[in-house]
Amino acid sequence: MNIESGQLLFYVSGSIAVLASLFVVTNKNAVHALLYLVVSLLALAMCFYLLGAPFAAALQIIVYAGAIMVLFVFAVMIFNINQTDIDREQQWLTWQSWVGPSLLAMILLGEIVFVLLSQQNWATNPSSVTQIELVDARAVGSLLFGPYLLAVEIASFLLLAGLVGGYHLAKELPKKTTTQGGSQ
Amino acid sequence: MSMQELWLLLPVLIISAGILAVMIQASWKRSHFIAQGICLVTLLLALAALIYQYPTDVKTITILFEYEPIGGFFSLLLLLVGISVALLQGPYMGANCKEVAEEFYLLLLLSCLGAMLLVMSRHVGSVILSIELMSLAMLAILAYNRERKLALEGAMKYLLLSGAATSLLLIGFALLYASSGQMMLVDMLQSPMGLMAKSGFVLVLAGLAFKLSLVPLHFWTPDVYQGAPVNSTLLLTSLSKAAVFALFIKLILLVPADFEADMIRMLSWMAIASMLLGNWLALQQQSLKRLMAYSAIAHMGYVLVAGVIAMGIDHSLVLEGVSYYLLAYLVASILIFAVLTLLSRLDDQQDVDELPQLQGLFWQHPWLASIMTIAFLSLAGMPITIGFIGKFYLLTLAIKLSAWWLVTAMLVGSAVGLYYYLRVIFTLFAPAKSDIHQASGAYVTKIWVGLITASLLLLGILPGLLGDQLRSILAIG
Amino acid sequence: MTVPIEHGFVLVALLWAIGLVGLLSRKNTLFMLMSMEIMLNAGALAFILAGSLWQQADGQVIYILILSIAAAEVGLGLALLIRLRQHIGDLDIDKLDEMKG
Amino acid sequence: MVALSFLIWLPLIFGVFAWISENKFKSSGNWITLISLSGLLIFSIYLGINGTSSLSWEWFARFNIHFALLFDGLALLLVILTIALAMLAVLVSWNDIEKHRGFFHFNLMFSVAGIIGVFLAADLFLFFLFWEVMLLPMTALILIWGHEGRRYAALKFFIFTQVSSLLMLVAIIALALYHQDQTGELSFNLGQLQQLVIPENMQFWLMLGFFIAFAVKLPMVPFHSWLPDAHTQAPTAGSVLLAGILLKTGAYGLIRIVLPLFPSATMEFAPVAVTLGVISIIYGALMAYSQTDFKRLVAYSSISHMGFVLLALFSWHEVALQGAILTIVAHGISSAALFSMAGLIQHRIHSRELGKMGGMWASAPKMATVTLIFVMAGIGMPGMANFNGELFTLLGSYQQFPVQTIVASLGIVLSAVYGLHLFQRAFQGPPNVDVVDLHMRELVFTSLLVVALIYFGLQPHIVLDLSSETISSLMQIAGEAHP
Repeated sequence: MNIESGQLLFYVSGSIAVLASLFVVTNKNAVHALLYLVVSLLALAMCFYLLGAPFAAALQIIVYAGAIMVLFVFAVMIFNINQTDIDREQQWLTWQSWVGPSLLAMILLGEIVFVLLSQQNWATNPSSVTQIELVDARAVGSLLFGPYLLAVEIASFLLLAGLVGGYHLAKELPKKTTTQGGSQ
Repeated sequence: MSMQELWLLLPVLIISAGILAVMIQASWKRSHFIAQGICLVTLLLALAALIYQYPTDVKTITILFEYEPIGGFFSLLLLLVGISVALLQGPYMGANCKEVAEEFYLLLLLSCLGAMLLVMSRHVGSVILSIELMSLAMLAILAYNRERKLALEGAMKYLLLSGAATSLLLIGFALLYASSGQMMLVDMLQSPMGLMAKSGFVLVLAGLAFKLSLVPLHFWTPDVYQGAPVNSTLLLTSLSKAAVFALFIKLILLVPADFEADMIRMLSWMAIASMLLGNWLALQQQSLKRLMAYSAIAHMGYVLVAGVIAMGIDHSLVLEGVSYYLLAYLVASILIFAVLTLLSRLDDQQDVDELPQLQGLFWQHPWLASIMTIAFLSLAGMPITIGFIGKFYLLTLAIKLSAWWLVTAMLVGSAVGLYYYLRVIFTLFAPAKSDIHQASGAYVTKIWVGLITASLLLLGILPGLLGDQLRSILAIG
Repeated sequence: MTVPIEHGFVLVALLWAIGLVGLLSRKNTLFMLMSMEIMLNAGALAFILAGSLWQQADGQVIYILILSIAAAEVGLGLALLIRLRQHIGDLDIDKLDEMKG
Repeated sequence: MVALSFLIWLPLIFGVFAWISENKFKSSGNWITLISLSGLLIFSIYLGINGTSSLSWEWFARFNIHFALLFDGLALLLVILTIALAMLAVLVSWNDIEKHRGFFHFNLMFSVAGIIGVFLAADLFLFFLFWEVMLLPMTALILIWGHEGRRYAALKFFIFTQVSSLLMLVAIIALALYHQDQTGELSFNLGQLQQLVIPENMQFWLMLGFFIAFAVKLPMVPFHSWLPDAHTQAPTAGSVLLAGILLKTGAYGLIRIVLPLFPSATMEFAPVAVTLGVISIIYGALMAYSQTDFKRLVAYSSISHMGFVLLALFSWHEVALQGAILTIVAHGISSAALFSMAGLIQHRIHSRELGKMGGMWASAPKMATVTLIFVMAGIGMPGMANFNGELFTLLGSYQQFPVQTIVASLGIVLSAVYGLHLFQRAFQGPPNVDVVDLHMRELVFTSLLVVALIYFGLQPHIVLDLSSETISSLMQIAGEAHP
């Protein structure tokens, strides 16, 4: 692979990720925003691949851009967001509501970029340029089910917590309710 | 992973088995009583296992966990909280509650599991997993009553903001990893730190400070506390705070020498701001949950004082002080929320929470009101309660280090705190209003609450019982 | 291929900041949830970057763990959303906000 | 000596007993408290006869804190005063308390236990513990059984004393840590701490921490504002305990801790403290004169009288110190007596306003006579206990601070003015109200008080004998500080 083109590809897909994320945040329509989010995730998957993590890239596409986004899509379908929602959101999206958070984020961003680009960043690894080499699925797998075995178990408990919690919250309320909660 | 390592994980394994047992039970026959029983037996067995194999030195379990005396002590506290919440949930749900019960115990066990694992963590992977396991399970508990809008809302806020905090934690750890090439906390922080690693460390602390609701990352606390069902608030204010603080102090103690001065400055300001702001904002609250939220902010500020001092001097007294203070804080919180829980019902739209609802409680339920009074006095740091001994430890530490700014902030905070704690106590003793508070509770729950109250007083009157042993329990030099 | 690690972290920072802006400025809870996803993703990218810097698989392992965290959070978040939607009728966080700050 | 600790446990146990019993049998609490208090009185005198006794148990080894008690002459004197006034408090509120009587007795006994603890403690940690603990039941007494403004008064009382005592806690810890610096061992023991040589600058700050806590309790003028509220709003029994004993814990703290531990700092600080004392005397007297509320008037007079104690203590003169202790005892009795008269009157006419009294001599001559005697004692008539105290104080402090002492003696003149003013408004003039005169129970305890006031007035040497040891050791310390 040509070194120059690889680097170029990274910047391009990185920019796509940033742009798509910007669209997610500024979009009025939930479905459109979701699509942009998928694009952003895919662009990041590309970055992962270029950084020598093909396994993570694949997972990003399958699990993140695939499974998790499908969840979102289902949710949007359930909510059935209509035109009034979009109109109202439009009202909110005036420039005033953006100034504060954007300014805040800009300051943070400025600080981080300053830190990143200033000198003496890396104490142990002075060469701040990385020579990308492939870390393949086999390496990840043997690590995951070697020293990280317990972490996998905990992750399963974590998903169990998500499952039980999600199930409990989302399932129908018991029928015999006499006073309707929320009252609006 | 050897058998030896598995054996050390026994308490955690017991809880995992308990989780499976509750799941199987719920799929076989739904019963509140059985689920609660399994949950309690699990926690008690875990407690017994922990005490039985209480660690006397540091033992590692794969690269992810370690088993050490201080962590053991914190685990004891966490189990104590878990047992209290499990016991209180029975009366809180009452006999014919619309809400199903089993999931609560499942989630409770899951979040206890997360908390205990967090205390044992020594690796980035285990830290982020267990902290999320604890928070997410707790999140579902916070919104457990799906009919309460405020609860759902508070949980949503917590989810979004704690997601943001988690991302901070992740980026911080990634920066540390990028600069050191190490994932183990000790190696990570003890390799030389560049600017990048330092900012990473600050991000990590910020992520944790959010969970501890330290100023300026405290803003979510009152809403989430107020919205959640009162028994869940108890879990949030005790379990997550204690477990996260265990990690926090572990990280603080690993700060390299050249970074110490900056960290001390930063954390001192956080501590001072938390103590003053927390106490100040608590002044005008009518809702006890909000009051406890602000008071939690303030108390985390007090504990942070010990953390700051821990960096200043390498002294065993610090760890003893932190442990004693946290114990005191947990015990008092458990009792206050226990009383509120016993007066409230999960089925209702709202808990008994506002001050006027508690007016004259002493004349109707002298025991409950006395327990609450004692607990508030302990939070205020009055002698003959455990809270005073905790405060005594911290003051001794701060004076020893001549940290007069911290001492002043502690004094001012305590003075302000005194006012609003006293306001609550006075309300309890005011002439009773006509409406009778319902109170209930199985004998087991009552006995447990009584035991905790007794230990609060006992450890306050005879502080030596624990204080003299703490050094050897924590196995410090 | 060589990518200066700083540039990678600039990307992380950009994504994180965008997510934060979205989280703070949007009123619709669904969008806030998406913003949170972007922030978590930035965290995941950071670990991949660091992993590739050291040529270790650990970064990717952590990535997988983060993936499970994100999945669980989304699951819970959407469940909460469904419940809130039933209570309020729409997802405007301002209508939720009856508690005083 | 184990028996010593009984002085603290027994009131607590009997308090609980009275609480339970009152709930079963109405008004049995009165008898139980009264009898157990008289038992305690005899017990403490019995302990006291055998001379100084002490006790020290290991308590909190990590910080080298001991449960250490010391029972010397001064402590005996104050313990007897405490128990006697607690009995007065029970007698005066025999029928007064309508609700929650059992709990009332429990609180009363609880505060007695706390106060006795303060007088006996020989370990600063223990001292602080009792210092705080005695607040709780006293606050409860004000809060639950007090008059119309009780909530505010209780809050103010609690917060003033608590906040000031936080400073004392800091000073205590700093002192113990300094002991560790010097000797390698933490110590909270008063005796051991007295051996320390503390540098001037540090002595000053530590002294200030203690001084503020005690000055608030005393109370000294800038810190006095809790007192009129608390005394006025408290139930009669509470006022008796507050004025009679609680104020004295501040003076006791100065004698036991501040003076012996920080001799040179107190000597340097003395002009300020003495001036503040004189200001308290004059201010208290003037304020007392302008009051229309019986209890409030007596409350302000307490500020004035405790100013004498402050003046005397910081004069570092043997005679003045004797005067301070005499004043402590005398004022304890006379102010408690006046407050109980206020309570008796309020019980009858349901008001404390002087405007609503007047001419009560006609309907209640016995009450009037007794009150006149108490007022006379309060204004320092020769032959009564207060006279000795004030005389000794003025004589002693004149040697050290002549100007301040001359101003302070104005306070005596003023006290005569407000005292007679009080008596005149309440008992003379055209009859305003008809009141029932003192009946048997009231007559018994008021005449006992009269006897006590006259007895101590004629026989001050009993008090002086008991406190001589303390005073001579203080004078010895003073001599060493300024050889």
